[in-house]
Amino acid sequence: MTRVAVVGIGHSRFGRRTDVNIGELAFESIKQAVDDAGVDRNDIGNVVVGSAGGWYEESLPAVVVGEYAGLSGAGTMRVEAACASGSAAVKAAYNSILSGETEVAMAVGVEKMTEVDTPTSVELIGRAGSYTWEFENYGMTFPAYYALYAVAHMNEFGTTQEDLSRISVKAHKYGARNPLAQFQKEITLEKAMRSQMVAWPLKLYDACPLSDGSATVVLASEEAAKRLTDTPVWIRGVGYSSDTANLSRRDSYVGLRAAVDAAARAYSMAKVAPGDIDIATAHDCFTIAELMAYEDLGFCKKGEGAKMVREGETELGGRIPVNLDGGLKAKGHPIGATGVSMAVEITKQLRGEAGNRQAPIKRGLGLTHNIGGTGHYAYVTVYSRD
Amino acid sequence: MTRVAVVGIGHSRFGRRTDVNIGELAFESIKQAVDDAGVDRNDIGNVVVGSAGGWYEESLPAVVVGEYAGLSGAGTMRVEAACASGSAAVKAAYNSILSGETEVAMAVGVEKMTEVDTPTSVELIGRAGSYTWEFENYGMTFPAYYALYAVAHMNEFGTTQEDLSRISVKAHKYGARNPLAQFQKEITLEKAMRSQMVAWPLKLYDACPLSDGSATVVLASEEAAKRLTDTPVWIRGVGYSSDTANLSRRDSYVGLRAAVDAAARAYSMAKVAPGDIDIATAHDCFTIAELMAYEDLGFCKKGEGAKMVREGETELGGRIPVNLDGGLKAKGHPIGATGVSMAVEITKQLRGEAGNRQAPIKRGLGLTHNIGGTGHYAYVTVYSRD
Amino acid sequence: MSEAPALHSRRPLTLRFDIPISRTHEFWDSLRAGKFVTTKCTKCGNVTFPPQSDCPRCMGSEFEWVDLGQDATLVTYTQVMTAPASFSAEGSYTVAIAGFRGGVRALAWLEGVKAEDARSGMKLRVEARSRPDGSPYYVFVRA
Amino acid sequence: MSEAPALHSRRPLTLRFDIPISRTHEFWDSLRAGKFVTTKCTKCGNVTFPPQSDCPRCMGSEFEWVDLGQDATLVTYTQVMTAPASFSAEGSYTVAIAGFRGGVRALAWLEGVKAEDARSGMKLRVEARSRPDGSPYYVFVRA
Ligand SMILES: [Zn+2]
Ligand SMILES: [Zn+2]
Repeated sequence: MTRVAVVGIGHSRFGRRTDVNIGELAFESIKQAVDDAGVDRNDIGNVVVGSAGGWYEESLPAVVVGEYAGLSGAGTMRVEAACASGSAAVKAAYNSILSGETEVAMAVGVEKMTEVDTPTSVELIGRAGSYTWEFENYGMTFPAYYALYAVAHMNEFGTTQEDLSRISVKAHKYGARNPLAQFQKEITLEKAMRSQMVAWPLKLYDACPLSDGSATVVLASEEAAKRLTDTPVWIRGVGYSSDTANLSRRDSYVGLRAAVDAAARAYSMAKVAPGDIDIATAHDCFTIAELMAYEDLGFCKKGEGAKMVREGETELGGRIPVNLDGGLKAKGHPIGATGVSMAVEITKQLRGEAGNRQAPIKRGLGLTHNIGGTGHYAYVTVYSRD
Repeated sequence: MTRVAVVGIGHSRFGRRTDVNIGELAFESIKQAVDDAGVDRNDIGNVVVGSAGGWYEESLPAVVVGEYAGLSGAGTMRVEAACASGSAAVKAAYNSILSGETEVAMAVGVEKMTEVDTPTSVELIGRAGSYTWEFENYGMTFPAYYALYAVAHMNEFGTTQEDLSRISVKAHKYGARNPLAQFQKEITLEKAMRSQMVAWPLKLYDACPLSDGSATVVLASEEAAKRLTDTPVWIRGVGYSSDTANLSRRDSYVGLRAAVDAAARAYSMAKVAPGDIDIATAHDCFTIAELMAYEDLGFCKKGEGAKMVREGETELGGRIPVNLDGGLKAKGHPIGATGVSMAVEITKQLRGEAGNRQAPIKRGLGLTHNIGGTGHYAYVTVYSRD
Repeated sequence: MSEAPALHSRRPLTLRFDIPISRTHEFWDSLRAGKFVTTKCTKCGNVTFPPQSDCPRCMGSEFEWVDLGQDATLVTYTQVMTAPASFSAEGSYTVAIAGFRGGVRALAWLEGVKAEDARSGMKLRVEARSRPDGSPYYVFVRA
Repeated sequence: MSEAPALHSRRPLTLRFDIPISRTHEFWDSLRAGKFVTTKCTKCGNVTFPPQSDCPRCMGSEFEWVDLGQDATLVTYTQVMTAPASFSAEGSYTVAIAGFRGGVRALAWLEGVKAEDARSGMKLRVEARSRPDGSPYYVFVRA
């Protein structure tokens, strides 16, 4: 069976993009990815679009984006795995190559979250759980769901609000080095700690913003990749899992079972261990999510995430740098685009093209950790230079 | 590379299902399909859910359905290809087996369209085109989009309103033989012709209803299929294509280019010709859609669809029987379920389990033709007994 | 940043769902009578909350209603300060996940306790409430 | 059939979108001035309708505005009798796709012509209209 490589990447500026509609926004990253891959659009047999939708006007985004970018006629579909929709798109495109359907496929992640007002966005995200049992009567929000995990983690392991704020400070530190990030300014620990409470004990600076953005990868079979590029980045392990919609049914509130499962599958398929990873992106929709990711990915033991933060182990220069693109917190989190954006960042890092946020690449291995909902979906992917 | 077979099928009753929520509705077909396949749910590595959504309360249906049916922990995602979401789900599940990801995968199609009132459903469907250019100012509806095709076909080929009504009569004739159909009563040509105009020249009886329903298939690799069943039905050809969101940009209005492309790809992959097909389902969201499907699939020449109808060539006993399950018109069209429902019907037919609507199976070949939107998406799949 | 040119849609879309509860309306009926019940699979004995008319463990579809009692133990909690649009009139509210005997858990508002004053392991009681329109819901209160 | 028990949601969701038009607002500005224009790619000459600031043919992002004139020819048409919720006040309306010189087509209401009286090939003219709130749109009328 062939291997599959990332051969082209594209990434729009993330942020409040009131200057573009959904087609224009997707085009920005599609154009870059097509140019980067040096591929003829006619050779792209499958275009998978990751988008959660609801907050913008078009209900068939795959078709709208395809028309705008001159891709009508390709096989296409939209995939949704909540905030992991982008990784689901990458996986579907990857599967279409492995299955022999096409030599070259594209995954586009795109979201426009600012065409409705903020309370409506909060509402749409809050509804994405168990509507009947956790929203209709109780008005859950996304910060509130993650706050349930944060409180449990604090109670069980002594994790503090300051530990969480440090993750926010780290995100902004590297966001300042990413010209495509929504926030490109460093912040102080004090500023994070003093920000407004949104769902106790999580504050505004524990939370990623509402964002617009797009990201695209072009994937190719081994044969096509060798023809198209000298710097392929191979997809070596794909792990994914799911958990219940009702938070009340989860096994525990100190980690995400789906993430642990997905990581185990990805490591096993790639035949690597957590310690082999040179660079990772973790799904930090909230600071607590990044902290739990360290543990769920096996970067440290359960309960020791805060220690990793305090000791700077996930900073540039640390044992396993995480989210050197600013993460969802500073880079922004356009729901459907995030998973593809992670694939773009890891590809840049493994190619050595990450500029002043470049991690040292020793074993040539990168990892993306992309969570949908509050662990409703988990996608973990291992990338490799070789 | 392995082959992939349908090894289990399930199908809920279609109709106005105010007795069940989305999880309960999906469970009906999942349970049947699991039993029919005789598979352990733990062996199902991937569960793909096809659903367009918007008209029911849950925004992460794949997760909600997975929790309800005890499938949490499997890989999962939702796919959307408008009214072809079910076929996109089948294709994604099929790809996940071909790519070696899992031996057994499941595609669930499910939709609940009656939790909002009818004008709101009409609105949601009408918005699924080019929102900005064709809905916001002009209030297009789905019947209206297809009426644009009907008028062009009538003007160019002399197709009549009576020809279209005959297709409706045929749908109801076979719907009466399908205990799971929304409408199980035969109708007269006069009744169809006299029904209320919804988008001139299309009438109520040219249009499929709003429906709730679910359908499920379990797919397996060749090795697993041989272990699980004595009556595998093989997926032999998968073709898919797409077209523009703006109807104003289509090449012509007498056929769907995406359907022609998808059919060509499916036939070529399966190495069969249109005349080899024993039994087909065609996407008759409107009667004109079924008529154009005859032509787009190569069952007759372009412009001769009406002749096929008049001569009964797509009836039971005709040259190529089409929609012996009642089609979308009589069986119902729960958007995301339809493509999977078609796979279920063709499997039943090829197994010889279709009872009083059983088509004679000579070459052992069946075909599904599933359109998303007004030709925005097209999926054509060829199934085979051998 | 000044607002960029936009087409302000004149076609608002309003969605309000009628969610079928035929299979499990006994839960809401019992709640009105002050009882907190859920489903137990008659085939395998699996008790689930929320109630399900089909068993996620054995796929059986026969079940009976069991009373979960009023007593629950606080597992985790938060306080929503920024509410969604449709809860804008509710102010700030504390939300808890609490466990019942037998192990099932539920999520509901925790009335009368600020999140800062809550403690995991705290003894709670589940109580029925109704909205001004008469629709029932349930909350936790300190035992 | 009597209505089955349902949970009637008390949380309506209302969506109204602000759709960015920064890149192509000249279309709407020109329409207000009575002109029907669209984009032409300066690299490959591709003319598209609807207007696009990026070329779907060559992917170039430089374009100029070209006037499509007023004359159009009817291609196909229908009349909406059952309208969506947000058009319930509009009654019945005829919709047409018509082609301009150069080949691009547009979809719009065909004013003053019932679908039964329309004929493909009929000569039309595109005209600007505005809603009571001042927002512009365009219609076809018989030439
Ligand atoms: Zn059971
Ligand atoms: Zn061009």
